[in-house]
Amino acid sequence: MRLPTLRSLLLATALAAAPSAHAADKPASLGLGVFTFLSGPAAAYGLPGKQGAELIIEQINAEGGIGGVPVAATFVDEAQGAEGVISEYRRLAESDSVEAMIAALSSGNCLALSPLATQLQMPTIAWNCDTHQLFLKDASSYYFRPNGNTVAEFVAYVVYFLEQHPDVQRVAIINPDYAFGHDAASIVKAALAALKPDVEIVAELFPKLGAATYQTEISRLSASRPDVIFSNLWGGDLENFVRQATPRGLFRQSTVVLALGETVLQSTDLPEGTIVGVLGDGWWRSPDAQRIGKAEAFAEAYEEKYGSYPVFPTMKMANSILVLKAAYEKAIEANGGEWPSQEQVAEALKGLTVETMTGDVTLREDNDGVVDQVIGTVGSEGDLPSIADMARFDGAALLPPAGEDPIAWIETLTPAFLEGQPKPGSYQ
Amino acid sequence: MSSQATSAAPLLQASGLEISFGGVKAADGVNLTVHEGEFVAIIGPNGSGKTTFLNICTGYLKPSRGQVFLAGRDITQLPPRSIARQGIARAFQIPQLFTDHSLIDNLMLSIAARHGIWQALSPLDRPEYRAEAMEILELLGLAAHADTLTGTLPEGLRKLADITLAFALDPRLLVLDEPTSGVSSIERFQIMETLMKAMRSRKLSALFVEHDMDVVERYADRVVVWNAGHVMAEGRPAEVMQDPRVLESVVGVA
Amino acid sequence: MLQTVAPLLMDALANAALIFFVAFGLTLTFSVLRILNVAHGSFYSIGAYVAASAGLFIVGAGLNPWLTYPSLILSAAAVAALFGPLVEKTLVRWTYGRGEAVQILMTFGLFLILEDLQRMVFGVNSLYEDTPMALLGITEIGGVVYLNYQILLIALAALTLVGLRIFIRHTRTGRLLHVVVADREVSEAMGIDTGRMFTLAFTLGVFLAALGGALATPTTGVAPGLGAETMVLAFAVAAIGGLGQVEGAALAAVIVAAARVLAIYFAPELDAVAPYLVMLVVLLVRPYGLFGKAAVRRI
Amino acid sequence: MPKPLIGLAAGVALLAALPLAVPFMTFVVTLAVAKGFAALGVALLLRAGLISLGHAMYFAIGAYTTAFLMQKTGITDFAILVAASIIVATLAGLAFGAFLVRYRAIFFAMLNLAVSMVIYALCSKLYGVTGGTDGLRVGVPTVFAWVPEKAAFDTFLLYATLGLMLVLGWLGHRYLKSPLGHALAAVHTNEVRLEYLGVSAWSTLLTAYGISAGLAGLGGALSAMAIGHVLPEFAFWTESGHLVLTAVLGGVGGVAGPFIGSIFLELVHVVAVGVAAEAWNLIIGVALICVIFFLPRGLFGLIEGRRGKTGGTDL
Amino acid sequence: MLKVENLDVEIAGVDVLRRVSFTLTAGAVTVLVGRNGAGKTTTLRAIMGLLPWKGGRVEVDGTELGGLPGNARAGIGLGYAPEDRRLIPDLSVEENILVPGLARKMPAPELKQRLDEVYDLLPQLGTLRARPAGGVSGGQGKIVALGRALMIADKVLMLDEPFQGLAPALALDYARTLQRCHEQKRDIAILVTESTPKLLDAIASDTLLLERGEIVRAEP
Repeated sequence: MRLPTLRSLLLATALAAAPSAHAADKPASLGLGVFTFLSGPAAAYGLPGKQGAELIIEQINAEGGIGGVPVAATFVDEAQGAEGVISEYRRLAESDSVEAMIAALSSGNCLALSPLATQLQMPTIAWNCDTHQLFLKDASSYYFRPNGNTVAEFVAYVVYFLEQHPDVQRVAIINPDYAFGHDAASIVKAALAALKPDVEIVAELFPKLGAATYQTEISRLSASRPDVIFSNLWGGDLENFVRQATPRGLFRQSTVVLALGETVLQSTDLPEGTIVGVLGDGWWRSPDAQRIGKAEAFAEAYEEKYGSYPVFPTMKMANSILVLKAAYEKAIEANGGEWPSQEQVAEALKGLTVETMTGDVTLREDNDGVVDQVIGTVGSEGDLPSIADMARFDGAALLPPAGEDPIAWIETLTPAFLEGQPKPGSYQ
Repeated sequence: MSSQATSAAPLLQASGLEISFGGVKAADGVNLTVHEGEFVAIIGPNGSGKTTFLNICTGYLKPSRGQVFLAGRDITQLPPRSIARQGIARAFQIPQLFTDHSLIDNLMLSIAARHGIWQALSPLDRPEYRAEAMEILELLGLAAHADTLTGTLPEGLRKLADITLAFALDPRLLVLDEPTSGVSSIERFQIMETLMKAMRSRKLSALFVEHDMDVVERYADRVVVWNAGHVMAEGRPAEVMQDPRVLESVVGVA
Repeated sequence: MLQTVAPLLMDALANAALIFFVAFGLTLTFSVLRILNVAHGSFYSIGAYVAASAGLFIVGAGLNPWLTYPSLILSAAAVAALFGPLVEKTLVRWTYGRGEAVQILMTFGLFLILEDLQRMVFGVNSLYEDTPMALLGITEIGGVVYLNYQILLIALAALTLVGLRIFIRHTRTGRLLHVVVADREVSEAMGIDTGRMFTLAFTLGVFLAALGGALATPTTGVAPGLGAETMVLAFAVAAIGGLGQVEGAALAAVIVAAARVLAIYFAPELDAVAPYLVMLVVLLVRPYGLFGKAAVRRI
Repeated sequence: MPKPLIGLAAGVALLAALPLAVPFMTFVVTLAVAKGFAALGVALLLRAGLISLGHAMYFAIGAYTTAFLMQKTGITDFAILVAASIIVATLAGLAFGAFLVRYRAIFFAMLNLAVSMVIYALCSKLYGVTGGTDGLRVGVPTVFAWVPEKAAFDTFLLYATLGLMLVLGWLGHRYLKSPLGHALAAVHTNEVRLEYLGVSAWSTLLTAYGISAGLAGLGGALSAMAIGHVLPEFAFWTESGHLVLTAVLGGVGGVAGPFIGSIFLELVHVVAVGVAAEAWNLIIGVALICVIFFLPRGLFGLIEGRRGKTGGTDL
Repeated sequence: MLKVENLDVEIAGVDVLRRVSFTLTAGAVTVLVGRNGAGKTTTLRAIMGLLPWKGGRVEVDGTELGGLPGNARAGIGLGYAPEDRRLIPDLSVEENILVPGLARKMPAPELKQRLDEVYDLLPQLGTLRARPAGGVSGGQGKIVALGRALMIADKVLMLDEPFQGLAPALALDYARTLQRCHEQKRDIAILVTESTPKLLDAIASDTLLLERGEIVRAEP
């Protein structure tokens, strides 16, 4: 049982956290509020994130912390709903026990927190929410997303499977019934319409988020005989779907694209040929990760500590904290070695480019991160989770310019767009 | 028209009422009239449809055929609340009280209902309601129990309390369903005596179902004998009680 | 024709079988105890957790995989034996004869407690154990592959319905239960140990919920939050059938399942709302459910 | 000054002063009182013996009305937003109530649940209107000609909420003591007699239902402004369960009960999050069962003592 | 046969019975009279264990009832017909009568024999046996309730207000039936609460007058 750890952490944080009223004073520790799903079906995705935060903070502290200050995290469960998340955010911010936040996992919570970050002048890093709505509505000077955006992510998937299966005619979509699922479906449909107009969408299903059984959906998908099934199901839902669909032959019948498939590589037997990938570049075994040379050690330490290898939410979380670390270091330097104020940290985050464990990330002018997309197919390689036939898509090429309507931007693409894109297997 | 022709106008008039439950006719062409100021008793064997008749007159049931008039106005299809507002108040075989309220609150609610319930911001407990309620309680000898929760009153008193609620509506016709059943023989006449006095003082008409022949003989102006969903005999108590059919089916031969 | 209808029918029945047990338990508890047990869904998820854990143990210990079958039933029985009498005697018994508000709140409190207890005991990660499903293989119907386990579930649900009907109508205990349902006090005066009957009925309800959960594990994962989801679905099914109506629950399970299947096939947007829309429509037309009767008040 | 009034004054003064000492309590207290309005609505119906397992829908309707008006019509005035939310929620309450209040007991509870689940589904489906599962953002309202900063508005919102609590609490108190309020309790104990007194149980209940929906809508509007975001979860059935729980915990015997319950719960929450975040539901569940066992009149009953026997609804 | 000693019962904090004592003997009919609210029904319900006692003891043939659960009364031979009949409406008349036998787990032959005995005593039931109990009239229902009580009344038969709500003719009929029971079952004690004692004059052996929860007069 992991819960006592959480409790002791909370207590430790409460005791250790010192007020940072005078930004110039170096605090005893750098308090960090970390928001993720710790319970409910979404915890299957949120918990690896939390563990990633624990491990990377442990490693940062072992190397002397950030600017000589150890980091102490307070974890908040997003499963309590927006209202609870917001009151926790405010409580942490206004109680002066934290200086920065890593929040949040769910898009709804990110949308709710971003104006709050500005209001409370709290540098906040969205570690996972990918919704393209986030920075469309209003700009926030304290809210940053150094990772994926749904547009880049799902356009990349469409490009990948079109290149791998050029004669695709029938496509089915099964996504969770909430904004993330619907957004992804509209992006996929728009991209298909632009890149391969003769493709027919034969089924479009949106099972309830957290649904336990997908049997009817599987029958329906099976009956509509699609060439490709696209899905951005995730967490417990994805695991459920894979385990129910595999014995019923769905993976033999069609090519299945699981946008968040990397997270279940270790827990389920995904049939070979299934297209999987990570949202962003957070694949710890990618060539770039190996080139940078930190991810593998991190993964081994992670396996040692938690009994399984990291999944991409783990890497996203760790990378987010590394981005924050870089921002603090930049701000300290800019501040002449003095501990920075929260305003200075936010300033440092603007336009920052950081080399994370898996690649480069650049925060562009609207605070959205430009990140490459790594996609491949399920491979077989010993005991380690593996992805073959990889392609790495340039994040900047797949992202609509800041402030532009993403769907309208996708509609401007043409089949010729495919030619300039990396091919499956090109990333080695 | 009954043998006892009265000069008073008919207050309640039921004509040709029919209703059946699962094939059994509980009312089969019933005609019955109550005149202004009259006390009419209904007697009859169990299950002959007496309570059903009261239920039709007060709107709880709708007859499949026939009509009920109150002072010439057709009330057949009206719900109980409209009929109550037209001037028929009812007391029940099983007392129907607001058991979580004190007796006086019960009565004040009844009085408030008469004045119009749509008062959301002025209190129920106001002097004029309280005075009127106490007056009724004193009339029926319940003043000592004014502050008792009606749920905790003993059965006999609850019966009486139920009647006071009907009283407080200041009706033209009071309908009573077995006012003395469940009341011990020791108290029966006492209660009826109080009741009759109160009714006379308010010039009420009454229609009541009763099993106790002594009570009927003493207090009813007219008796209607019920049998298997129709009126078998009707008239002055002393006459009706001599009818051999009535003797056999209702009163019983010792 | 058959090609297209067969999968629809098969999906509807398989779906119905999954919700049948838990809805049936809810309605049974209500019919005897007159209590709407809000914690009923928790017993479903606890049954699922215990069954999945037991299955994982059997597989992990290298025992005969067919042992997972009896373990499904035994898990449900164990949950019922532990929680049924305990909860009935300590909490539920206290609410008899009090208002619905107390009953609903008491069981809502229990629901909150059980949700956290499950999280503490079983953790927050999903549990999967699909050995029983894997043992049975697959069948193709109308061009769609189905699991034989799904077909087994349909048969089990039908068998349970018939079995419980016989129990209620034709056994001594069943008849006495009927009397207890109609009039508690008279039952007591006639010599029926009503306390025992209540415990029995409640435990049977818990068993059915836990069994529903246990039988679902071979095809679905168990994760926190399952109880709350199942609860509303069971509510809807029980209400559509008429609270306390055993056959009603069975028919309602099929109707709700069919509505969801039709939604998924023809109007996916309506999938999540389907059970509630059916419930609203049914209750508007028949306020007390398909098989329910209004209580007529004698005055 | 009678004793209960002194207690009331002390309680409100404490609530007003608390945020001065602990700044983040501004939000906690505002939210607690806002939810108290919704719980009061639920408590009104509980007096009539009706338990609504769907009242969170009116809370959500109020919240969405505020969010929608701000985002789609540009209306930002606090008073207009609050009034509009109350009106929309009340109208919705009257529309659904017209058929819901025909039912009693479990059936009432379940039908409310069903309607609220449909509303919940609509909130997450109607992207154009509700923003889907991402919900809608609520900006900082204006107050007449004043365009406040968020922090200043939060302070204003707290005192406005407390003021509304006093005004509506007083009106609610008058309502419960009035003939119409007593008729509500009378529906619970004897509907047949009420009808035979010439009072329509349906209209009595519908009035109460409309009021309770309006109160929930007000709570939703205030919460939306405090939180700054509205989500479909506001309408989920467990939220409705929590509203009932809040009402019962506080006590439905008087107007103060639901507010006491709500403030108590929020405070326990603040403490529990630091000490035993993972056992939050468990703590509330145990507290609820203890209240049912030992304090049938709720926390309010504890304060109230044994005063006022009649008309008080024990659960 | 049945001995009540100093029975005290309290309902919602109010003393309803105060030191009630009396004895029932086999073959005798005891009538308990009194005003409403005097405690007649309460006495029967307390003996049947449907209400808790505050003090006192009740013995049946030397068996103390105090420690036994309510449902054990029927098992030791107390038959009880409540005032409002309380039949199970959707069971047939015969099924209703059989209920106490089933509860006592009587073997089939004994059930049959006792049922025949009840039909002998109450021939009115013969024609009703297959009718649903919900469909019989009030007067008939009283007879069914009597039959149901007789099914297990090996020692004591207790009838609460049997004439209540019966039209006079039916009441007379019921009184005659009761007399027949009394004559044929001399080995059981009968206790009747009644507000119209004249109907029972013919068979009453003892009359107890209950006032405000106390027995104020007992006359043989």
